[in-house]
Amino acid sequence: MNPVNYLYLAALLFTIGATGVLVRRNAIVVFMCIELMLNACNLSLIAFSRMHGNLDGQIIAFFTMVVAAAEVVVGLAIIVSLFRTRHSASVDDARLMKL
Amino acid sequence: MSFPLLTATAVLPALGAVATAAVPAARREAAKWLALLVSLGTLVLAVLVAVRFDPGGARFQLTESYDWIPAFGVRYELGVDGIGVALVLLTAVLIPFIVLAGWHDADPLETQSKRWRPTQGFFALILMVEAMVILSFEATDVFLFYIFFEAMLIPMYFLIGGFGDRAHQGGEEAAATQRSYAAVKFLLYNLAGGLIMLAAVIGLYVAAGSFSLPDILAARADGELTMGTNTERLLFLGFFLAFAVKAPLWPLHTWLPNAMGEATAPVAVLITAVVDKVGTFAMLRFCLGLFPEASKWATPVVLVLALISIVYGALLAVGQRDIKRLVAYASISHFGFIILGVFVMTSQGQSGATLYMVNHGISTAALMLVAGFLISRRGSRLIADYGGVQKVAPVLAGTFLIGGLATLSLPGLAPFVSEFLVLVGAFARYPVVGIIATFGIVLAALYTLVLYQRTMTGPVRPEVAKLPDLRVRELAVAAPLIALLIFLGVYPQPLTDLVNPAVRHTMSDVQQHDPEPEVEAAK
Amino acid sequence: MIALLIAAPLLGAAVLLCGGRRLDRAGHWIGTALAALSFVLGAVLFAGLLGRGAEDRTLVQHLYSWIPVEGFQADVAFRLDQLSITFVLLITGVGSLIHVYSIGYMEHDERRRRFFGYLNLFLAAMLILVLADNYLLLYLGWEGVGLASYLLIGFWQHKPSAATAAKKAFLVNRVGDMGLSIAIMLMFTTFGTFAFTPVLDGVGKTGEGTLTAIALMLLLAACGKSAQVPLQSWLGDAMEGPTPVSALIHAATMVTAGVYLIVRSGAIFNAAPDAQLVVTIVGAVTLLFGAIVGCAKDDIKKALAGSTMSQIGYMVLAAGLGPIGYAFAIMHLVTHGFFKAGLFLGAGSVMHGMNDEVDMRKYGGLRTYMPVTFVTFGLGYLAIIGFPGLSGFFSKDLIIEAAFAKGGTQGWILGGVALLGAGITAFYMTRVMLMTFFGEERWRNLPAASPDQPDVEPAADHGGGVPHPHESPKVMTVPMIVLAFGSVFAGAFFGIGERFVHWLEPVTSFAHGHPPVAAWVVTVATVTVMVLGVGLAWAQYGRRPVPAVAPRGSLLTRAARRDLYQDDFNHVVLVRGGEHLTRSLVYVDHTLVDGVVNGTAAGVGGLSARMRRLQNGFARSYAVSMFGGTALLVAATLLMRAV
Amino acid sequence: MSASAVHGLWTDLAAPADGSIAKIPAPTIEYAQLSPVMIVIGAAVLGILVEAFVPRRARYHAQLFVSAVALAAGFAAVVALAVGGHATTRAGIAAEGAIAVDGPALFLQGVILLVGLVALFTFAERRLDPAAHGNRVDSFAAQAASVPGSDSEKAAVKAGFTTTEVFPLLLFAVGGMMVFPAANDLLTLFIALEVFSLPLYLLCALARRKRLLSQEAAVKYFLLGAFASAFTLFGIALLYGYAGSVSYGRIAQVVEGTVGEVSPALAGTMGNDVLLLLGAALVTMGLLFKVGAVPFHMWTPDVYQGAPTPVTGFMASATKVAAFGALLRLLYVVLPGLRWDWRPVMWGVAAVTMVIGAIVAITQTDIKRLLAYSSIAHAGFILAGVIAAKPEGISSVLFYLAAYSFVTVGAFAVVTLVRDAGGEATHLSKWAGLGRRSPLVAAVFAVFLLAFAGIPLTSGFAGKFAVFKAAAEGGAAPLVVVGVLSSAVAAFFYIRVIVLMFFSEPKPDGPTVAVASPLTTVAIAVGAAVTVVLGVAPQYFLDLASQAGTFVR
Repeated sequence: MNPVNYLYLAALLFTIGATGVLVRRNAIVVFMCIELMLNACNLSLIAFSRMHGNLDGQIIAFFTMVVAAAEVVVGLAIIVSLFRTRHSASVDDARLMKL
Repeated sequence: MSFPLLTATAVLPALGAVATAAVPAARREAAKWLALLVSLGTLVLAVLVAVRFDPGGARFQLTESYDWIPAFGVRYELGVDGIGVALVLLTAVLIPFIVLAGWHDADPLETQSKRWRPTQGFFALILMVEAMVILSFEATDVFLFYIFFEAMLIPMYFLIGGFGDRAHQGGEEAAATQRSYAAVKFLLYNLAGGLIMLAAVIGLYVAAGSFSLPDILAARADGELTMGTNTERLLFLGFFLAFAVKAPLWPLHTWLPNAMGEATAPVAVLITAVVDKVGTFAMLRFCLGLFPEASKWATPVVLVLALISIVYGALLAVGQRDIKRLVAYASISHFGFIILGVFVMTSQGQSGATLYMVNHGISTAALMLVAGFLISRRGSRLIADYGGVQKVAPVLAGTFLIGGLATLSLPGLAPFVSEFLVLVGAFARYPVVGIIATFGIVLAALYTLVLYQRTMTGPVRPEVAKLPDLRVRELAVAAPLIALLIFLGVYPQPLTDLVNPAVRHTMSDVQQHDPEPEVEAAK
Repeated sequence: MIALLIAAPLLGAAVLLCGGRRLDRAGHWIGTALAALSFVLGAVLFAGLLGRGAEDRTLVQHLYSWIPVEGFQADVAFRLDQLSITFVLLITGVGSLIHVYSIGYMEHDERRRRFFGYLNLFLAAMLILVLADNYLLLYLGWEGVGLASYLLIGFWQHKPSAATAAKKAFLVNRVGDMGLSIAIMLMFTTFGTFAFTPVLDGVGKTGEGTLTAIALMLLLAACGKSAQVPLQSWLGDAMEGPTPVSALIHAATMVTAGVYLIVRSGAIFNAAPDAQLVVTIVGAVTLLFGAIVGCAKDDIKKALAGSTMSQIGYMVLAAGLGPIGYAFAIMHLVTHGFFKAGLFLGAGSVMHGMNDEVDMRKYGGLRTYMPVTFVTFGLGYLAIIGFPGLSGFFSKDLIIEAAFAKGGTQGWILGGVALLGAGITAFYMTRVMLMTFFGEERWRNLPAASPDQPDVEPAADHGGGVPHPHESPKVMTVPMIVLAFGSVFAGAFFGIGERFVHWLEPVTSFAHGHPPVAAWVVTVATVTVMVLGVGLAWAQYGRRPVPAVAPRGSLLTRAARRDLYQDDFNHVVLVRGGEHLTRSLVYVDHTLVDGVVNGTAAGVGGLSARMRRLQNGFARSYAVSMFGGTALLVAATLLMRAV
Repeated sequence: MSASAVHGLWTDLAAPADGSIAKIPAPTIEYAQLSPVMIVIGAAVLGILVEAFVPRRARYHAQLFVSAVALAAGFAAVVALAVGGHATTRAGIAAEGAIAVDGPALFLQGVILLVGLVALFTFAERRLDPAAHGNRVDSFAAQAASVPGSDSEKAAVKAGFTTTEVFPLLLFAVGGMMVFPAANDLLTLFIALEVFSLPLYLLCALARRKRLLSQEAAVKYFLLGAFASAFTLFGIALLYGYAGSVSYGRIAQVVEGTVGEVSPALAGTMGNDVLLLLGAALVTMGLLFKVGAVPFHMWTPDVYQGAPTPVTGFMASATKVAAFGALLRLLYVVLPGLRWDWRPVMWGVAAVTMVIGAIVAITQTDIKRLLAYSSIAHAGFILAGVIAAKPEGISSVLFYLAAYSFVTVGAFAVVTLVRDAGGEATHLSKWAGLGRRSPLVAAVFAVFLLAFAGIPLTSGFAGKFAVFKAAAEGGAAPLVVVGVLSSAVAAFFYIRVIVLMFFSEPKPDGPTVAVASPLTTVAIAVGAAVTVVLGVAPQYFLDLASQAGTFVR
């Protein structure tokens, strides 16, 4: 099957993720959307790797997973601490600083 | 390599400033004396410069030149022509009087904390300004000039915003707000002008490949340097705008009345008599020197603006109710004359303009400082609050009158020489301009005499009945200035000898010749 | 030598003004001595000139180069010739006398020292004016006398009226000075110099248009200084000054500077007939104007001021006639110097004896109380009305003849005007004479302190109440007597055998005018007119008693009292208009020019405040902006490639 | 090694040699050239061990010692490399093409290390806050995990806990930042990005006072940062798809079409410019986010305000340096062939950034937010230099970064000093009359402000002049005009602060200037010294920058 289709899929996923970031309030969900975007990137990397017949893309994908995992660690830590202070995970509630 | 005299003239006050600032809070008087001493020392050095300068010699003399920032093509390059010498002298002469006149202006109030040392700051800042002004008169490297042109704003800014008249109508609170408004206005106006000039300075480097005025002049003379017409005009505008703000030219003048009104008299003198001269000086040296073609192109507009300044400033001076603001508007009118003289492109006009810078400095100093003494006595700047002072303080009134007569450029006093030269220079090339400018002398008489009449003559007002006459310190300020006015009025030759060759050079820069008298032309 | 002549009074001024209180006691003597000294010097120089041949009586002393600038030479150089020495003698002579007089007149003024300083300053400036060898230096003296007059008119500065009068005098003169400076500029652009000799010799080399322009500008200057229409308004107010000042500056010397200027520049005027015509017209108009005003004034000094104006009108008229008139102008100037100074000193003496009362309606029958004053004043009076044999007779008569001699209608008109003027002169002078020295003693039944003079001159501290007229001290009367002599004999001395004319001829050049009618006819006419004037005056003020309060009077009288509304015109048009202009400009400066600046600042601030709102604190809206930004970035990049 | 066979590691693996597993050739790693990074990262790891094993009491000093030594040693190594000519003649690509060791890289690494060192001092400051229960405390939360105001927090404070983890975090961040401008392939770029971002996210959340703000800042920064890096990654993917490689050199060749043998797949993707442009735009966007350019700037004010001030100072200076370094390398090494596409866009971005940064700053009322906006404006100025696509551009930007970073660190260090009962008094109204109370501190801060405003004789002016000059010579005169105009606007609010400090009467309940330990004092002193020196005698550093002004490829 033509790997280009995977690219389209990846683009689609990426867009979905981005939209999610823009529309969802819950910090966790927003964060998941970002993860989705990362994975979309992974998919496209792998597709390209296939097209070009070298492994670089796949290797990058592995790295990306690791990075994503690290982000989860940091991100969840922050979000949870925020949640514990505010008893809400809504990103919109956190707007003490503005203007 | 000889002794770097020019550098010394600037380094001495700079070091003096640092030393003055370092004087401990308790030893206030010491700081004052130190400042006075340093300014006098600078005067000595300046006189030395004038002596060492040979009017017949090269255009730029006592030159010093070192690499400073090769990466920018910037050299630490000093040198003076006659005009530079004259203005350096003016600065060095005036500063001691300013210091002396401001002797008590910065004494701290009892309410202020002991660690706050306004006096030291005041005098240190004045000396700082002196150093930077002198350097900007001496710099022959455009970038170097720009540096000091900009940097001097900061100490000036603190002088205006930090120190005001003691007793201010409307209370200390209102005074503070008005002061900082004036200071900010001053700074923003000049900074904006300066930044636009910065763009032009960069552009100049791109166009000419050098910052060194002598090099550029030489290159132009050899025809190696050719700027596109539009480039030259744009660059000229960039420079001219900055200078027109500094030497307030209508309609960029509105910062001056605020600044001079709010600042103490000595600082006001510092602004109008010393700092603003940098603007007119720079027009003469840089605008004409670097962009002769563009200057000629812009001449008509500039002349019109100058004329507007002359008449407009005088008329507004007539309409003022505040002594200091009146002097400020009078200065605007006078700067109109100076700029007129610079741009009519005749040797009389330009010599006149240069003399005018010097003479206006002295005359304004005389008038404004005496006015300052008066204000400090009565604690009000409003003309309406005075009347009959002449009866209680005749000496004060007399000095004030002479200052005023100098301002209306009475023959026999220095300003007359320069003003008449400017008028003749203008008339020789543009008769109409000359005639319109002549109206300025009538208006000058009007605002000066009205001021004198309202403040000094008439029945003695109860509030002023107790005013003491000039004290020794104050007389020591007023008398020499007046002597100088009279001397330069009847015997300006030392000055003209300095200036003439420099003017000849400038005229050749702009490739202009004086119009021949009709009779010779007929022959 | 010449420089010394000027240096003496200059030194005096410097010493007296800077000297401080310790000189109060001796100040006036120093001043007088130095004035006298310069008179002596002048006399010596005069003798020196007499010793020389008529043609080489021009000495030039070049002191130093004043303003040496590329293509512009102004020297401090003095020129002594017949014309200037004449003035020197007049100035220093009358000046010295008036110094002496002032010793007495200012006796009780605690600022007497400064007064003498100013007087000396004036002498110096006036000498510079008449001795200068180029127009710029002349300008220096020109403004110098202006300054001195400003200081002296406003000498009693505590009187607002005095201060205002001084300011007015200076300003009006400034307008004239504008003319002078423009004239000098024109000379510079035309001849490349403004020294007398090259300019006056170079007249031939340039067109009449330029010369006319120069001449008119000079005339403007002359009008300012010599109080000629339209710049005459200041002279009346100038009487606020102490009377010796009025005598010296505003009668004898300074006000005649305009005539000097015209005569000095004779060559230019000769080459510009149109300008000359204007000069004569100005002279004629002023002549009448002054005379009419003189008729209506009740203030004795103002009446004399009017007469001064009109007499100078004669001189200007004569000067406008060209070579046939120059010499007569100067001659009348000198004689007028004598008798008018005498008259003023007399008036001063009267006021001195009358608690400084100046209203003639409050005088009357004073001849018995102050005989010396009466006699001297009377002689001056006879001189001015041109009583045959006295100096006024000669000088004025010659001018009238010359006026007729101009020829054609112009000649008739000018001559007629001059003649008429003579009559009016006779009228108002007689009026003054009668109201002051004859008739009932109106001052006896007066309300106590004169209400219309609230602030009494410090010279008179012998209280208000009924005045006790008395003769003035010797120190005052002696100068009056000397001047009286002058006014009696000067005319005859100068006139007979045209001595004066020949004396001046090398400088001013001289041509015999040929009146359409024989000279003796003119003379007779003059005398007749004079007699008529006297008779008319006697009919009105001699026979009938003079009302102590001025009657409403005819339209003309009222107009004349108010200087023919010329002042009101100035006030309405110039002063009011100027005030409105400045006030509106102040407003404009504040709202428009400054407003633009502050407006820009405010605008940026508002913009900032609006942009701030974008920063609303919602993380997601930030994300939106990022997303949008990215979209833009991508779009732009692609677009770049597309185009 | 040749750029054609990028990443020998993986590609060799990819080729199976007739069933038998081929020997894996050991990659050649030039440890010497990588030593600066290695030292710092190593020290960071060591720091974690310290956390694990060293008793709590001694940790602070141990950590401080380790970090300081590491940063100093790292800097020494950088200097050694530079002296060894790795900045100029022997500049090359190390670690199998992953990292470039050349002038810009070393220069920026040096700057980052020094800034990190100065920042470290402000991190370690423990005298500003009043001692809690007899324990000196720094500006970081006693126990990040405990809820603000909760018992656990009180307990933690009572027990005198301190979050000494900040030091390793700082070191990691520094390490990442050092790699960022040196990264020579997109993968390394991405990794470095994350390596220095994640610690910063955490550091932002660790404020001792105003923890709500701190946490909010952290969340915003984290979410937006992650969002941005997602875009970056997608851009990387697209570029990889376009060029079939992530190596800078390779991509550049492909862009310029100077690649040797073209595989059919490559031929297919090479033709597709959309991949290239899209990828380039996205990667650039990621970097612009980090430098805080409009319209990717909106996180800056909030994060700068909420984060602990020492962290803000570190972030504001070091992050900009690293990000601009990476941006320079990307634009000058990877995309020079695309210059005509990205320059106009960058023009727009630079102009908008300068203007908006300057204008919005006018109405700010919080000193930290004010500085945030000023940093945005400065990002715009630097971009003007980046756009001048010539060596002068590079060196001018390098110089500007060096100058700017020290001013920033110093300024924020001063901010930490001005305190009242509620901790740092960052609201401008509280700064009124500071100049009367403590003239010295106010004067120093004024110097920093003047440098920001670009007044002559300060480093700010030299930098601004260098950048504008380069831009003008690069034909971006209009941008220069926009620049000077916006600096005129910017001058206004710097001046406003000065007016406030010197010309307005101090408030009775106004803040006091805490007496700092030598640490902060040194930090401020260094900042001020550099500001003045670079302003008065910039020549040496300009030379340095211009020598370092060429990228290796």
